[in-house]
Amino acid sequence: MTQLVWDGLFVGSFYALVALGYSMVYGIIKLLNFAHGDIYMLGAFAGFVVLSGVGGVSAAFSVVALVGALVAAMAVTGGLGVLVERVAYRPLRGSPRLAVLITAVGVSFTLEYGVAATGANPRVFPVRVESQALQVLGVRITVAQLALMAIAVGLMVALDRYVNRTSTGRAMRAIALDPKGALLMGVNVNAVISRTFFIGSALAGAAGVMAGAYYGKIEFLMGFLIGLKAFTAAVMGGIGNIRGAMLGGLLLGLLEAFGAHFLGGEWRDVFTFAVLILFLSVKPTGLLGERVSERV
Amino acid sequence: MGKWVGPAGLLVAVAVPFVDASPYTLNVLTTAAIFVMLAAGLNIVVGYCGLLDLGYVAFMAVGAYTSGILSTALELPLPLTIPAVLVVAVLAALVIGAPTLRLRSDYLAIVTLGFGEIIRITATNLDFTGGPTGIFGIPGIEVGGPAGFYFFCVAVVALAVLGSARLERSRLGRAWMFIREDEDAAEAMGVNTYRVKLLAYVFGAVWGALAGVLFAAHLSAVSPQSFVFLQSALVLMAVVLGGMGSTRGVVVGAAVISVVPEVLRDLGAFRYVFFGVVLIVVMVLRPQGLWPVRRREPERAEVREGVRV
Amino acid sequence: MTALLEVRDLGISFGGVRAVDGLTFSVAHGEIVSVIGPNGAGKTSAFNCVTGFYKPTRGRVVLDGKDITGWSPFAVAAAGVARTFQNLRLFPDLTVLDNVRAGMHLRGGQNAFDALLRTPRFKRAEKYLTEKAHEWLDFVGYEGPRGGPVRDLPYGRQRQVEIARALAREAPLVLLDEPGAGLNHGEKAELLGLIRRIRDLGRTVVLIEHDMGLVMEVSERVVVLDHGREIADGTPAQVKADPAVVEAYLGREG
Amino acid sequence: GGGLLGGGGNAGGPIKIGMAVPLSGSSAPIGPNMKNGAQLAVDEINARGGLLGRQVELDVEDEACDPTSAVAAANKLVSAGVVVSVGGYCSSATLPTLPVFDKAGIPMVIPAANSEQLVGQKLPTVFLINPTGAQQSEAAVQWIRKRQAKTVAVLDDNTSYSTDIAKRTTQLLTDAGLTAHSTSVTPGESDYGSTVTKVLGQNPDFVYWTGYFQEGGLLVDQFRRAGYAKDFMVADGSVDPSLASIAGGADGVFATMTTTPDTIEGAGDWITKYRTKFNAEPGPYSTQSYDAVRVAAEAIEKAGGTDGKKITKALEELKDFPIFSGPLTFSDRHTLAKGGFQILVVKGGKFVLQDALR
Amino acid sequence: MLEFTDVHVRYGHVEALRGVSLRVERGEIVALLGNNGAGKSTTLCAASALVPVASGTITLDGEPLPGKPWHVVRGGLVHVPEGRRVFSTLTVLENLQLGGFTHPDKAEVARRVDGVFDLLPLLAKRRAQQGGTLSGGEQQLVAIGRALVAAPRVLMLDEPSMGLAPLMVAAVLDLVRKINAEGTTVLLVEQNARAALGITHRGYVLENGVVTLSGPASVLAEDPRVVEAYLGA
Ligand SMILES: Nc1ncnc2c1ncn2[C@@H]1O[C@H](COP(=O)(O)OP(=O)(O)OP(=O)(O)O)[C@@H](O)[C@H]1O
Ligand SMILES: Nc1ncnc2c1ncn2[C@@H]1O[C@H](COP(=O)(O)OP(=O)(O)OP(=O)(O)O)[C@@H](O)[C@H]1O
Ligand SMILES: [Mg+2]
Ligand SMILES: [Mg+2]
Repeated sequence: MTQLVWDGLFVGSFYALVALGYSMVYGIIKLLNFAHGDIYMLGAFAGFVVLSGVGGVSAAFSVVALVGALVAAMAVTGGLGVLVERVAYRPLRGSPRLAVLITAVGVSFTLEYGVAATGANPRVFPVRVESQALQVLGVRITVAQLALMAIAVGLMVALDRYVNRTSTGRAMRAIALDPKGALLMGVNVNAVISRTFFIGSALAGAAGVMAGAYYGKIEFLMGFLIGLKAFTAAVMGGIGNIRGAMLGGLLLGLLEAFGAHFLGGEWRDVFTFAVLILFLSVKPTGLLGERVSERV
Repeated sequence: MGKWVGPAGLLVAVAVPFVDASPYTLNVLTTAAIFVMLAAGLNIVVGYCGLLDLGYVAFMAVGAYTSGILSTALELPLPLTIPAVLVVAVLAALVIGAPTLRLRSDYLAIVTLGFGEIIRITATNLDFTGGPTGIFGIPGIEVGGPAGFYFFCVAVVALAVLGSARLERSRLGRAWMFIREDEDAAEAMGVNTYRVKLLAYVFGAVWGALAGVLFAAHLSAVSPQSFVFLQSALVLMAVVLGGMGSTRGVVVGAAVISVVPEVLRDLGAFRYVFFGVVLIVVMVLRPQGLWPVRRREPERAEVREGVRV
Repeated sequence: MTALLEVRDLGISFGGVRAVDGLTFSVAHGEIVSVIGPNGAGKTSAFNCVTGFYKPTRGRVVLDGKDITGWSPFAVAAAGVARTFQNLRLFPDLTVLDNVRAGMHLRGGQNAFDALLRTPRFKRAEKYLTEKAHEWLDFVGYEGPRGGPVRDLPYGRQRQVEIARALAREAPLVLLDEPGAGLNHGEKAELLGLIRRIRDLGRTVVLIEHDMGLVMEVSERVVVLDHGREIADGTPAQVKADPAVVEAYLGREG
Repeated sequence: GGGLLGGGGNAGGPIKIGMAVPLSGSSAPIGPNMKNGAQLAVDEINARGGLLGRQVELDVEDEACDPTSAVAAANKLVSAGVVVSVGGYCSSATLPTLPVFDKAGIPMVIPAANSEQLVGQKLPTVFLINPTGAQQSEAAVQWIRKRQAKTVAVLDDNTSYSTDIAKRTTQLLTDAGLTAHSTSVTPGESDYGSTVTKVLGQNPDFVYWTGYFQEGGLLVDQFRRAGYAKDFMVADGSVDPSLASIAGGADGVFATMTTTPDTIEGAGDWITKYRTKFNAEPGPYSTQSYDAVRVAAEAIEKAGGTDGKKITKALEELKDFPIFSGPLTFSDRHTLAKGGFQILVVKGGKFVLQDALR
Repeated sequence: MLEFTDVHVRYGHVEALRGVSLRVERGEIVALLGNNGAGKSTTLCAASALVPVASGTITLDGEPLPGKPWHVVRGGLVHVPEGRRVFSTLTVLENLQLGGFTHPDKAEVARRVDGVFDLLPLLAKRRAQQGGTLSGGEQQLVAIGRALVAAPRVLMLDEPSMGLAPLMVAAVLDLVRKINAEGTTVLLVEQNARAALGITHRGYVLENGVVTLSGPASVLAEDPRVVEAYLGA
């Protein structure tokens, strides 16, 4: 039982990390960023390329190599996120908000099948995190899991502070509400949106490398499902709410673990979505969603 | 020009087989026609009423499975299953809509996505839906071979498109648009927004379910693979690509979304890279959609030759 | 004379803020009543309680003898209340005509089958709606384009369209929230005439307004709110002389 | 092609063999394996001078494991004038293509899809050269009992191929008086931790995975990490060298598998040829696709022409035609008369023969 | 210091400004009057780069204004728009803080925010309330307060008195006069012409996208055309 909770939280922290970027972007330009999961995938492949370039590494060196790959992949995916926004999303600013959905799917196809063109077979990460298992309160926890969780939580906390405590964060929320109003405050809307994409994509990239290093296998469609889940988590947490996205990710991980355990894997997603729907019909703004405050 | 756009489009659709009637062409055309119907149905929900539905294929699945199961289990001819399909579709719309339509747009999106997945997974897990393999050996609608079936589809789809266009220009259609534009103001006008939204769902569901029947007849098989999330996303893309709320646009959008990947087939592994690029380029060039609505009506002067009251 | 609208001991609060706090007043058939008060006094909130956009936490709203407290906005609308909004709430992408037709939504005259089959009934209903929409636009003195989206109109015209839309509802009670905001002097004079003509149609008008010139000129009775409560109720002259009103609202040299 | 008013037709030229396989979507990695296997056979035939004096041409279309795409692909092949179809991987996508080929009178030699329902439709033109789930589950149960397991966990990925084997295996195990638990996972994910926890809670001494190698590799790894050290077996869809590399080592993992070049004496040659030609390792269903082309070619040769009816008849009359899984003779139901399943085991990252189950 | 020369602005085929020329000198308050749809708001939007100028020039201190709104704001020109544009789910405090977005010194911004709360006690009471739930007048005050936090060299106000109670109108116009006295140049669009001309130095009247009248406030206030259309007898 407690093992189940841990399993759920561990997967959930990946969802949360990807959901954060999703939520930021969704919050600010109301974009269902279908390509976000693919950025995660690209992060994993970037890490793969870096590590393969380094060649075989000794066990002692592997942590250093992994951190290096993590940073490199974050830079690559962050940059890519900015590029994608520039090319495919910015020209559609001010068009119906769903218009961007199309280019997002376009980007998603391009990224997925661009990678698939280099070979559709899964790749195996050259460096794996293998580690000691500990028994804590009857729960199997590995050091690697702890380390990954710590990195994830660290990134999330840093982001939370950034968005809620800095003027850039305030500007992000202002753009989400009224871009024209934000312009009048002297906010360089383009720059702030670019920054949002950089951060969100870098986080997804980090998650991608971490997944590659932990699970070992990466492939060109690995971003699809997690992208969908990140969206779910982001909404569950309350749209555009950073802490909500984190909570949503963890909760989703837990729900899945419990669903799989009690109802069987085949009914897991039915259970998860059913809970989500019930939950939203009771609390229509998600876990931490801001209350609807349009007044007449 | 407005008046003859519809007939002209219909004429083109009917004429193509006289140029090329290979099984492949007919198949692509039939698939496209069914896709147009789906898009027209989703356009009611998303385009007219502004409800973001990410699980629309659920309704198509409901239609396809209902007719597939009934026609194979009871050995009924497919058209006779339609009354049952309508009943089930309306029920599905009510079940899905009733608890969720009080949600605002983005939350509604995730809930509909969830329902879409629930329906697909349930169909995968249950026995009477044929599990992951689905239902197969469904009798087609025998109206003179593949070409005949294509013409039949075109006729049905044309009616569906005409119907949705007529709904748009009616009291109900306007109520949908009031809700899309400003829900509070619509309420103040006496629009029972909840009921009217539910009606949008019901109409969307009926269109989708009927498209599902055509789909089942066309493929002779129904399986969960056909109702994955990507499919919902593609229908939504057709609506947006064409121009939300614009009937003509949506027809064009659906044709593009279903035909372009086929045209690109010969590019092999690269076809989705190209499809992706095409989507980006088209949308960047025409952000409002291929054929957006231009909401204009004649000024009074144009109607009454300047007579003032 | 019986009261058309009766508000008794109405109250609503938001997280401790009592926006409306025990408000009681009534409006008789065929009256023009102004509601005035400082910013944040609770005027709009009171309108929102009456029209169902807020659920009052206490008190009753009675329309023509019928208790409509807590009804949904659309039900209140159907019961015979039309309103405009302080921050314009038009349907920006729809045409001017469609906006006015929205006011006539409850008129019916057709159903989905009529629409699908384009029955004569449907055509008749549509023709009627269009004509009526033009008439109402004429009535409010609207002189801009009617077939294009309302989004492109300047503010003052949009106000006119909103009023036309409310009138098209043909409801006995019309609530106007700051109809004069953003209008210049000349336009306010036209508004004044319009409000009188509305009353002459047999409607009852309640308006929230900050322009004292307009209020004094047009109203038969003025209700003054402060802190969610009524602090004065009387003819314009009485109210203007009321020291409490001067203190809270008008200012000494006002 | 011609319109409804005109006529179309094609005669002479190369003999076209069609193949619809997944080249996009989640099963995309499988497509190239099958395509290459088939191409190898075609090239061999052409090198020998072709069929009936004509060259053979392979026409491959993407079916994306999606019924709509598959039907489009099938129609495209029909329109291109193929005389035999040698494709078919996902059962649910292959099923709706059967009537398309059948109506056009084109026989199908299906190399990979193996749902019983493919032949359950009793179309005369459908032939399976891949053993069905029934045969595989029998082999699995035979081995499980040999290992004297008591409690067996059967895992599938909720696709028709996988659930078919899982359901049959569970049934057979229960009938044999063993305890069998079955559960599904969602393919395409990375973390199956909660499934592993659940399964370990049932204290199995044997785990059987009936899905593909991608998830298979992850499951082997995650079971190991969770401390499971007993028997683990995978079905034929997981027999791929990648299984071991994904798992980070899978030595000792069993597999139910038909005969493959790896396990056949003297087939090393074939593997080398494949490798040099495509610069890749043969993968799942490479051999079956290779064989499908050869079987089709044999039938065309025997039929002495490209007439569908004659080819069908020739297929039915094939006797002990040598293919990788053993001499081929079709049963009345157009399936392999004999399953020919064996048990392999991973050693040093490679699948080697463990038990021929004879 | 702010100068428009022959400015044209088009919305599609509607020509909203048809050659507007006007000047605001350093330290002045200048009023811009005109009917609905005359182009007053468009004039302000052109300066703050919210709408593109089709032809003509707008200069600040003799330099052409930059083409991006955020550069304009950094250049010291701030525009309080029509319709308030309060950020609805941000609190009053956060809304005010955003006013100081371009100011690098956080402490200074905090000081200015406190200053605004002192000036507008009505807002101080609502410090933590979401902007969208404020009453109309309260929102108007937030919009003005934000501009005060920005502390611009030139301030453009679009109908600041809209929706304000008489006492509040007086207070806000007082405020405008005060910040002007402290050195801020003001361009004021106002429908409440009487009140506006009361505090301004000069004024312009805009009709159908062109300036038709201009002069010192006291002269305009006497002009029969202005009296009839904008002031009333
Ligand atoms: N949804 C809400 N949440 C929190 N506070 C609210 C809400 N609605 C109104 N208020 C508060 O209630 C008070 C009354 O607001 P209301 O809009 O009724 O004022 P008003 O009299 O219309 O003022 P104005 O003349 O400025 O429009 C205000 O202080 C406002 O901040
Ligand atoms: N987005 C737009 N699209 C088309 N036309 C527009 C747009 N915005 C403004 N206009 C037109 O430009 C003209 C000038 O509008 P503007 O808003 O500048 O007037 P204004 O003087 O501020 O009026 P008001 O007193 O009503 O605010 C009007 O005729 C208006 O219809
Ligand atoms: Mg108000
Ligand atoms: Mg203006």
